[in-house]
Amino acid sequence: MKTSAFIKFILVTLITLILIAYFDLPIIVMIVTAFKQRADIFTPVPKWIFTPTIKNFVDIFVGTTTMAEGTLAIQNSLFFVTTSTVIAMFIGSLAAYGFSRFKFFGREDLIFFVLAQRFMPGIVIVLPMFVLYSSVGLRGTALGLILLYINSALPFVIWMMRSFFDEIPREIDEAARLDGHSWFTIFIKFVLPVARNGFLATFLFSFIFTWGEFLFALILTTPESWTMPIAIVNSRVSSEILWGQIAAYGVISIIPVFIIAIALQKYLVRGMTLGAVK
Amino acid sequence: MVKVVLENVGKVFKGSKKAKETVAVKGFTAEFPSNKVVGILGPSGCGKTTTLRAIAGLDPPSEGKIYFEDKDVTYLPPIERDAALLFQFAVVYDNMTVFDNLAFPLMVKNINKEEINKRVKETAEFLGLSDILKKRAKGLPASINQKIALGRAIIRKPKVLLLDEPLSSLDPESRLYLRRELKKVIRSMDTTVVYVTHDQSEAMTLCDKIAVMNEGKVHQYDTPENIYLNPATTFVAWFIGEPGMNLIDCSMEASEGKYYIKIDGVSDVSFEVSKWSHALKESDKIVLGIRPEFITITKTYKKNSIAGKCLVIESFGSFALLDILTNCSPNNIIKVKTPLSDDLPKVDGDVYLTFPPAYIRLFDKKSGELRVVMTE
Amino acid sequence: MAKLVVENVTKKYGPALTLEKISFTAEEGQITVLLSPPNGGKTGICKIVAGLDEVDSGKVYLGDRDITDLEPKERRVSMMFQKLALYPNMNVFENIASPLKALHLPPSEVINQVEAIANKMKISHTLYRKPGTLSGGERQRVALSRALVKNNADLYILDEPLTNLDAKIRASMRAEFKILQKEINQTMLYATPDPIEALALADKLIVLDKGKIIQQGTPEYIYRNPINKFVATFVGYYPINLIEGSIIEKGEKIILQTNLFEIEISKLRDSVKDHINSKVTLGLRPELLNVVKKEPKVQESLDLFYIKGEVFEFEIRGSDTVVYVKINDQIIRVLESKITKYDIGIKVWLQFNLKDIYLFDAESGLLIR
Amino acid sequence: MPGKSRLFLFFSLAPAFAFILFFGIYPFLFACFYSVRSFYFGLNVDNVFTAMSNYHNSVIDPLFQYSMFVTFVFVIVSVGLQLLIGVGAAILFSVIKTKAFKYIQVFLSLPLMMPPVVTGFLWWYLFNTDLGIVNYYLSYFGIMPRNVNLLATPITALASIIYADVWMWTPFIMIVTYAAIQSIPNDVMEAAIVDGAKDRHLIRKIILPRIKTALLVVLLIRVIDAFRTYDLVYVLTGGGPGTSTQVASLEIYNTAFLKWFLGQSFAQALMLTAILILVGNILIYLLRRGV
Repeated sequence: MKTSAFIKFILVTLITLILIAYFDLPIIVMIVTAFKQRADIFTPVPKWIFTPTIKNFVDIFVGTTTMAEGTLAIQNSLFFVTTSTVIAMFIGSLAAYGFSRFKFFGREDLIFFVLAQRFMPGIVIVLPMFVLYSSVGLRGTALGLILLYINSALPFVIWMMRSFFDEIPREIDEAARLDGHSWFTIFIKFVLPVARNGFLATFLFSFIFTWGEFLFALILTTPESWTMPIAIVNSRVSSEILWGQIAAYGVISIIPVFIIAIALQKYLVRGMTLGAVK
Repeated sequence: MVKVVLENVGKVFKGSKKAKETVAVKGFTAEFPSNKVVGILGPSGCGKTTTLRAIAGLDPPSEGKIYFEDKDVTYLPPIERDAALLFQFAVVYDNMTVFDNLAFPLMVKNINKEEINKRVKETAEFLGLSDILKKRAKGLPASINQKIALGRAIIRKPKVLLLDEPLSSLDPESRLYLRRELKKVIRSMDTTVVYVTHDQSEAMTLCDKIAVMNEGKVHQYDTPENIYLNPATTFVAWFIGEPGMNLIDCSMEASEGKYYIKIDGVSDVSFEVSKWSHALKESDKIVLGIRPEFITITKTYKKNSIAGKCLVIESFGSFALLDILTNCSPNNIIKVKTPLSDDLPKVDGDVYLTFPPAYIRLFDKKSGELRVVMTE
Repeated sequence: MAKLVVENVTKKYGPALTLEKISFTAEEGQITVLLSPPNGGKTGICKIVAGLDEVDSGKVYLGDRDITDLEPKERRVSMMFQKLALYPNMNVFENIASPLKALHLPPSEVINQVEAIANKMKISHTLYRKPGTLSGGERQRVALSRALVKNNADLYILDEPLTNLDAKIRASMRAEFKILQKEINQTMLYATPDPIEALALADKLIVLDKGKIIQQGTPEYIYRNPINKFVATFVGYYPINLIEGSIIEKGEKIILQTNLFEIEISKLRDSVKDHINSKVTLGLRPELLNVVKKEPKVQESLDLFYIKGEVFEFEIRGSDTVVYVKINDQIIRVLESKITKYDIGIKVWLQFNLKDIYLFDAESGLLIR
Repeated sequence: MPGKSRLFLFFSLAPAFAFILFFGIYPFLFACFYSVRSFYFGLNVDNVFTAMSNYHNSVIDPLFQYSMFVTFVFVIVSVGLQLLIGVGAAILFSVIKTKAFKYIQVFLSLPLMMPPVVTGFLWWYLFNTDLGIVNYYLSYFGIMPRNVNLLATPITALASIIYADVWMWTPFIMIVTYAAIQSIPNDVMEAAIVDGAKDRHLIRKIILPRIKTALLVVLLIRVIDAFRTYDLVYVLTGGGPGTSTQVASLEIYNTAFLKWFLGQSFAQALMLTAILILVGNILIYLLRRGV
């Protein structure tokens, strides 16, 4: 019995290490590169020991190089993503609550219709919007992108929040109604606080997805409204590839996401499958 | 045919950030004789299932030893114990047919097809499952599911059969039939049965001996009759019976060389206990226990009776359950169970309760242990 | 406090359940108990009266007000839910205070009222804890307090308030509840699936099945005169035993013939005279049967019957024993108010009295006597 | 439903549906309408009804045909590998009964939390001939000469994309599958163990039949997302070398923004949508049948 436990321990450790190495080593390489000086990057043999520097980060923000738009892109991303996620959360939760608590004709079809939106190829939506935005002058504006981001977050928010609301016993609402509260009060004061964790998880997942969005931003933004992903892609055009700064960009863009991921462990599966698997 | 011996078995669940460390079972020592049915009875969370799982080998105990006959099995995996376990909610493998369900324990042992066929047929016949062997085991009624699970347990002729509330999730009708089925199985097999339940009627009906547990401790391990008549602790007294014993605070007084028990708060009622005074002397406080069905109730005063007022009458056709308000402590309501007659008191009417001494049990208040069985 | 009148209420709840023409009255200051097996329609009625579900047709009056189409908060009713529906994010105080806050009472008033009810229900010590940390019994009391704190209510609806409790605690809560009801003296509508609870608590009992009212009356009356086989089986400590048979006339005698036994029931001539030569169902209450182990000599009196059978199974319940006696493949339940053990398969005699038998029409199921 | 409740229901759903109607339905109808016209954006070409010719021209266009082929290869190989590795690892961790997975799952989830563009760049860097550690270590261990540019030949470029995609999405399948296995009632696993089942019986007879549904959901999500893949390919190879890794989304983008022929790009986008709907429905059908 002792030996089999030992073998098991070795086996588990081995597999765990291999998996972590496989999935996290590339990220570690990126982080390491972000702290390397130019000379340490351009070596034929990967250098693991070097003097770290934060010059790459400084360059992005202070703008001593061609990547002067860095600060702006970060600002844009934060603004677009936060605004659209907050609004989508509000609108989406409200709709999810309606779906969860009321039975009405055609409800199931409507819910399915909402889900179908999630799987619509982005290119089908963005090309017509490109034409429309061009004609009404919304192309390159914050408003145009935020509206589209709200829309693309909505199906996810509605499905996630509905699955959380469905878990809250209906009797809570009924009791509050008998106590004499209005529907809106019940939603805000009685139901949302109970779904607090789910709300937070949905918010953060929604944030992550919008944060990494590329296609819409690529087609609909102008340099003034570039988001982080677009700024990163466009930095490649310059004559010399600034690996260090790109890596620093990458590190900055994954920081919020990593914090969120660690905070969200419990909801990981649910967020990734729209609540289909808990 | 093995006896199961538990030696000082204890189980502690390690604490984590959220949950504190909990002691589920402590110092469980008992011998479960072979070919007998032993019950482990207690309220939910008392440690009975933990004990059963330790015997099955699913979670080894954190201390103590478990023997099957003379073999120490404390840390053996379930496969090597030859014990079968039936869960509260019948487990059927619902992606398989009933036949495959029954065959599963044999199939995993690589027994040849003919032998499997033969034994599945036998078992199905025995339990009355022959007609549905080819059906998929999904969506069958709970009672059939439990039969299938029972079939899976007995098909490999285990030495020890462990039952974890197998009947409690069934409706009364199927419970009756499955209980008979169980008895049939138990009688036809050479097996030691451990039956875990929170339902005292199941335990009293099925078991040769019962271990009553609460909060991880065994309070009494005895025959059903003794548990009902002479509960070893106040917990057993309260827990067994529907409703359980009335427990009333008393004190002992000496007068003219004789010893008497007096009920606190009631001045004129006393019982002579000189015969047992030595057993009671160490206790500063005594609890008198008496079952509701043994109390005599009258509308007129009788000597040595407790006066009270009838608060509630719950009538059940052939008998009634009365809540009588008295001056007794700690709980001033005494429950009385009496046959229905035209002579029943009215609600709010005055009544008098007489305790026949032969049915009085005296407990130590502090430890809760039984001290005296008053027999005349 | 007001009288509740439900008039011809009809409501379809999906394929499994439709409330059909429900009419009843809950008198002022009484407990009216709705009793039905699970999914029999009692929760639907509670919700309709509370205003959580709408009627398809029919009217609901409370006192002299027609409340059929009012919002729940306009009805002056209070309800306790089977699942308790405590607000998990609020502490006990906030839970109980919720109905008062909706009335926009001044804070000092809210505090006074909440503390008063908490004292009465013995939960003062839990006021600042979250419901999740309370025991089952305490949670029950909090829910009850929240329902009772609304003292402007005309009607208190309690939907299976004890169902989720442990059997041991349920029995003691039952008595406590009865005492409480006497004290507050309000109109109450109480739903339960448990006939024992219903018999113990009801001033008026309404028996429902599959969305229809089967019988209403006092508990004693319904117990003694069940209108049909369903009520006889359902309302009682144990289900009644039903035996198929027919009534025939042999010369002067009237005989009840079943495939288990034949008994003479000439004395019941008056009540059964319309049913001679027709099929009937005999009902025997388990608590009115006895098991005799020794063979009886001759029939001691004409009204006492002995039927031979064998013990199929028995079951000890508290201080009672349920004996299952098998006669010609039919199993008859007998409740004995003592603990007795039986050997399976031994011969016994079932003893019962002529005056204790029920007869139902086999087809319609209605009580003959 | 009483008036106030009806009103609340309306106001709860209205904003969300206003969005979905405008940003979901309008573009779709717009695309349908112009997919049958010779619609060039900003170019001086007559915008006239051309019936199905946009569709017809797309179908016979070897570039579009090839892009669909590449997309299918990508979806099948990539999702197939992800399933194999992901499910395998999840089962392994479940069977050896270790809590380790719970603790490392957050580290495993990092790749799929990263913005896809960053992932693309990261792998572009790692596959770089001169600086990337992939080439360095592969040649260090003698598997491949140092100076091979993996992203420069059609086969290795596609393989590199697939490799990056597998890296990114395998954790998703692993984590979901593991959760699905954990949600199998303990009773069932324990009953099987007490019945004497060995690991292979547990996997074949208990675990696999019970995670089928979850696997199908995962497959549905993955397949549809893989069909739409855009960003990773855009950054990693840009469709090259030549057009060898030009997946459908990229091809449609090029039709729109290189040729400015929006009419045809709509037709292509709608055909991609049709394929998605078809594949999605097949999977949903399997799901509903409760395989």
